Amino acid sequence: MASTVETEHHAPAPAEPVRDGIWRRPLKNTGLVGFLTTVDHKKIGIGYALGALFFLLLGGVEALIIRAQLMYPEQELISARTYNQLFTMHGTTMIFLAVMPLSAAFFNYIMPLQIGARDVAFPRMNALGLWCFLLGGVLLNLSWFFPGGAPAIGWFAYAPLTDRQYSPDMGTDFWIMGLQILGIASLVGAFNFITTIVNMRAPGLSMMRLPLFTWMTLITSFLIILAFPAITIALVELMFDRHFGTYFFNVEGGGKPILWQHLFWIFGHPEVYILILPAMGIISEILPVFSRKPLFGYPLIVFSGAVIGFLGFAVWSHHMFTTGLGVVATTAFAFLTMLIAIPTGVKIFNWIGTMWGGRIRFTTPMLFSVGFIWMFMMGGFTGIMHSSPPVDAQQQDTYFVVAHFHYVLIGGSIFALFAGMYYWFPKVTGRLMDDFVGKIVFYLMFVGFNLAFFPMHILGMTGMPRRTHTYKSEMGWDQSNFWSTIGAFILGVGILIFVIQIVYAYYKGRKSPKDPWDSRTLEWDTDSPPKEYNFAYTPVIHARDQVWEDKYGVEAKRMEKIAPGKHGIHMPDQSWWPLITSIGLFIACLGMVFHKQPIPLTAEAVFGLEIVIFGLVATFVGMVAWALEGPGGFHLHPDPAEYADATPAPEDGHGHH
Amino acid sequence: MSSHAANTDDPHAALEPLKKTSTGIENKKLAMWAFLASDCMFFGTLISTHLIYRKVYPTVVEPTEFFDIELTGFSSFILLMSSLLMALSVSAAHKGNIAGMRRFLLGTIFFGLIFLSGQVYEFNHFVKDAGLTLSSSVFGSTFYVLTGTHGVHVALGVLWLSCWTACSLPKDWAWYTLRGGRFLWLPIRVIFAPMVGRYKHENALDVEVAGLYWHFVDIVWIVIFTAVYLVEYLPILGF
Amino acid sequence: MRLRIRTPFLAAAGLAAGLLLLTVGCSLNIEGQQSALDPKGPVAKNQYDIFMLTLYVTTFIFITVGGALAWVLWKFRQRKGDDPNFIPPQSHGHPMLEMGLVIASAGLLVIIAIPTFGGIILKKVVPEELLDGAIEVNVVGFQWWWAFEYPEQGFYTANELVFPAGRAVKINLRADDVIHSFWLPKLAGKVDLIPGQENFIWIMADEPGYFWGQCAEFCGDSHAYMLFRAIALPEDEWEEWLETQQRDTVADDGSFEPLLAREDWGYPEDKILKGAEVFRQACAGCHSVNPRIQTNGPNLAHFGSRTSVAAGWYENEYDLLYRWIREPEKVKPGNFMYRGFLDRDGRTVIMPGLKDYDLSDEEVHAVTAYLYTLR
Amino acid sequence: MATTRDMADTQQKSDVPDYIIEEHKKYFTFFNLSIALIAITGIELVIIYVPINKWFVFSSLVVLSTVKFLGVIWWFMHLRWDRALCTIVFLIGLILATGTVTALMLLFSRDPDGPPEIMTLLPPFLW
Repeated sequence: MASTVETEHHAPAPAEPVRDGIWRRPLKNTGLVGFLTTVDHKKIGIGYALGALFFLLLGGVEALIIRAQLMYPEQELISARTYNQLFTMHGTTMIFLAVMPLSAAFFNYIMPLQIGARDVAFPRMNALGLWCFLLGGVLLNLSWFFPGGAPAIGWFAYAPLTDRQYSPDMGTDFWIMGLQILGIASLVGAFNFITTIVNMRAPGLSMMRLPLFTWMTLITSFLIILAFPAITIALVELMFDRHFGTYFFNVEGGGKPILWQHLFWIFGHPEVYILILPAMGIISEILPVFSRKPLFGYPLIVFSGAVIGFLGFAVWSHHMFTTGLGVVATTAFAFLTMLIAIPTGVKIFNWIGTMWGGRIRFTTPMLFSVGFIWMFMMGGFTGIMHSSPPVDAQQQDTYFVVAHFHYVLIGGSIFALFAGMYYWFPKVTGRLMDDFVGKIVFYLMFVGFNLAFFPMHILGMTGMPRRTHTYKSEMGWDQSNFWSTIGAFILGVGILIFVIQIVYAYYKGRKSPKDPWDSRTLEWDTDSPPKEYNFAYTPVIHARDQVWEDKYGVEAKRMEKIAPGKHGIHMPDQSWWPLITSIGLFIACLGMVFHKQPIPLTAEAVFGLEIVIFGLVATFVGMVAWALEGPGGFHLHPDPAEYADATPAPEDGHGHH
Repeated sequence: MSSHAANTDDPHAALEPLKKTSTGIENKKLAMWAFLASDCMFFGTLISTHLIYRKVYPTVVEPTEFFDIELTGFSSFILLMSSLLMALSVSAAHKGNIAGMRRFLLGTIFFGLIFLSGQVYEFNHFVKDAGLTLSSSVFGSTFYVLTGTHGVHVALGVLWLSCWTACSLPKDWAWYTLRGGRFLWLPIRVIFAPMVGRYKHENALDVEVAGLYWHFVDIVWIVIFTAVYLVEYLPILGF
Repeated sequence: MRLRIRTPFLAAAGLAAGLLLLTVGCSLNIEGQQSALDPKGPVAKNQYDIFMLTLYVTTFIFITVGGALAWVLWKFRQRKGDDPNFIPPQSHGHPMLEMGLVIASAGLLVIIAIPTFGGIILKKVVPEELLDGAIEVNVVGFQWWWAFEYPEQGFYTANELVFPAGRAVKINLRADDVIHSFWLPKLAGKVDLIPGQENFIWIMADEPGYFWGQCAEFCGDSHAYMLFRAIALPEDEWEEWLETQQRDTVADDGSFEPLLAREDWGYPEDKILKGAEVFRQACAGCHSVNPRIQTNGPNLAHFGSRTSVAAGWYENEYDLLYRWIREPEKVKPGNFMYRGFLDRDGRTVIMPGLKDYDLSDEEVHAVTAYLYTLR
Repeated sequence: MATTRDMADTQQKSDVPDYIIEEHKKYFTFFNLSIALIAITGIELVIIYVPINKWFVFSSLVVLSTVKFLGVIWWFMHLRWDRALCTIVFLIGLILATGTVTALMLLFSRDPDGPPEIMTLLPPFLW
């Protein structure tokens, strides 16, 4: 019997896509259906980017309302509750819906190109990640429209404020379940990226030849798979506390609220590196290109990235120096935290070393990158300051900390992500963004950012606590707050111009050649924008900065190209099931939010777990259908002109998939 | 290197194209190991929650009064045996012995179900006789959520392996050979009927990956068995 | 016609100068009510010193590393007329230099680490020489006010911490509902008040003084309004204060009539007596006026001698106090004085609030005046 | 494992591929392993009732469970035969999880108001 099965399997691959599974597989790869069923890492990357930019603007508007409220003392622009909701949603949105997905957009779009892969290892899982991210964002923001409104618990959601007794409304449940879906999105993405980077590198592309951005993608993915379980479990425990009467964090039953802080920061601290390491990767790509020099001390930068990631799991309690930890624990966590300054410093030294002796061109991506180094350095210094618990005792939960992490996350992550967007925009769209407008955006953002956040150092040291919706004039904080608000609006104008510019450039920008910056890494060797199959040939890598070597290096280090075999290039099929599975999860999570809650429009009906079960069944059906459908696949035959200089494929080989 | 890959008489060779990755490890297997690394943190967090509360409140409940260590020991035995069958099943799958693989898979599922029944019985006993519920004490909260999460893992594993068992049935498998009430079999048929006859030798990898998951659930139980059950019998310990 | 920024450095320098000026302008204000840069006690002083040390160290790094960065950007920039195809030497790294910088930065961290350890211990442990004469206070955080208990004397007060200058105050911190954080920036860095756990902090004021403090951990709707005041008194005034605080302020016959001599009431007698009646009906359920009893609202014995109301948000003036009682929901959204206490499910009311009493303007005036007779 | 070798030696038919022989060898490994695992479980069940030093019993439990754990991942889960990278990936998670559990256990004390036990070894001013 086995042999019968075998011969069936080895039937020649059909030229047409396989129409298998419960539903017919979608074939149309344009329009709405094409987008909803796509498994192409590039389209998924663009989906992530658009979603993330939308949420960046949303979170930005929330921030501007916050700053407007704080512009003058004792203002009553918004209520205390609204303010608390705004800062909760601002933090959650920026971390989970803006910076992480924007990084994920680069992981998706750029990383497979950098390693010469046709797609990621599990294309449909990749689509699932995108849909979970978008639906998670929707779920979180749906809370605004239900009684009680958005959560007002802070992005850290310290128990027991999240207990039903203190936050009876559904907002907290929206927050819990929204984060669970977003966690799934991050996790499936991370498993996918790890497998892709480790397993799907082009021939010759050894780990120590990987572009730095790909390395940071790998380390970030490991951080995600190891950090997110902690928050997942903490959220499950909190959900049980709120819905099923357990006592994990409830003092009356013997629960310890401090446990929530530990579990949260076991996740939360690596999360900080999840936000910053991709940015460091982007910077490490851009600096060499515009200095026309290779990265200085590549092995050490890779190694320090790994060390930062590893140490990130050993320092979580430095967020809790004021919670009454013992002297030994405090000291240990303080010294471990200080250690992190060393690998971080290494990176800065090496970035300067990269530019040293180079030929620096100040294009927009380069300006953002240099701005990143300055701002990140500032954020690092304040980080060193509150790694010392006595200093932190004054700074914890004040605007000093707000200044610190905005220097790291805006001056750091956002600046780097903007650098990345300016840098890779020509690759993604085939069009250039205007350099002059780009510089205006940079200077507006740079000035606005510093004006908004530098005074916060002083506010913090002069005693202004975070998360307060107003303050008294006697405190002497009026002036700094005023200027800070002005700065925030300048920063907002900068970002607005950026959005206009990116839309304009998409339609009207100048056409870009495939390598407009004279770059160094593999993604610049394919078309702009890349074809569906990324590379018409299989690249065989012989050097770290392969594209640079091709242009300026010695003959021995030139890239070899292998033409596709006679079957053409194998491509995965599109699928509805990732979308359906994620909708099932969405329904299940929504059902958990509605559990035993009076829902508008259903005045009398109160749901138990019916909706959750329905959603889980839908998820299960989606997964089974997904598995039965199989990866499918079809073959494309690129125009031979695209691989004119390639050597023919060996007859029996499948080529590099 | 893969000149014999085209030799279709050799079922082992059918797996060769899957191994054409940079590391020689199949994508699915690597992703599963990464998932298991991640799952270590899941259960690590749950187990720490339980142990922390046991340590902080060592005398609030006396679990040994209602624990039935013989039953739990038997459950451990069952899971270990199921792991053996799973390993044999993967081995059979790699040899291309589909019938053998299916037999061992059925055995694994059977043992998994026994384990689950044991857990249901145990929970029932704790709730009814010992009055231990989710909200009776923080011990109840941590105990049920920890062992319950493990139980859900086992149940998902049973479901997963059932799918592969159904897939491994021959295409001409006659459902009427299964005796039983129509209503019992109907949902099972609806779910599993589309899978019948789909197993191909290249799916040996999928069975192996499902097996990795199953073994992991087993080793989590090894830890839970010691950390949650056995140490309770050492009264002087507060860890 | 396109404008081109040819001299990014000039622009950057101008920017830097402008920001610097603005920064200097803003930082002139370091002596605010809650400034940690203006320490008045040994703990805050120690923390300030370590902060300044980290500031010096990081400024040193900023000047050296930042200087190197600025120099590199200036020196190696592509100038007008440079050959655009110039390829600089492709150097890949310099391991010895990199290791040297790693070791140097580790050395700088050691400079910070040593006093850090001393600071950690100082915050936790009252130095031996200060133990003599130290007093003890228990602080309990509530949404959104503070209860202060003087266990050695056995009385309670609220929202104003009074202690003798020049003596250490050992403070035990507990919370009743959610997490709060006790912070008196001029005297010591913060320590959290966490339900189900007791924390410790000690403070000392070198000189008599009046200090502002604030809750520093987000604790719900009115977190921003959870302030308090701390008053360090000279020794003789402290003794006097202690004695006053332990006196009863109202008659113990249940009439809530003030014990203060009638000629000192300062308001018409019938107004005060009416106020006492309103207080008995609407307020006494939560507010104790007996200094030895703590109920679930702030203790109001000797309220008349306090300097602030509404947990330090308002100065203790008639109009502000009137407003606080008249429309508490507007002054502090979500407060329990207005909406009452809820059960664990967050829905059932177990103790009514002012919204259920519907006091008239006249009654509020009466109770406001009455409160000033509690001295 | 004489049996295994005997079987391999007596394989006369040249058309039996190597991987079949490999899988046959694994059968014996798996059986032996499962017997060992059950034996260890039995020992664990008995040892908790033996009236000897409880810390010794506790340490034995930890060691025995670790042996079981490693046995399953090493043989049942094929790490023995797979590439080292699988082991490395899993160990990253396992080590971090173990470290986190340990650190958490040290951070929480049995007495809610007291120091963690490990700190009782240190001078009191450090608590």
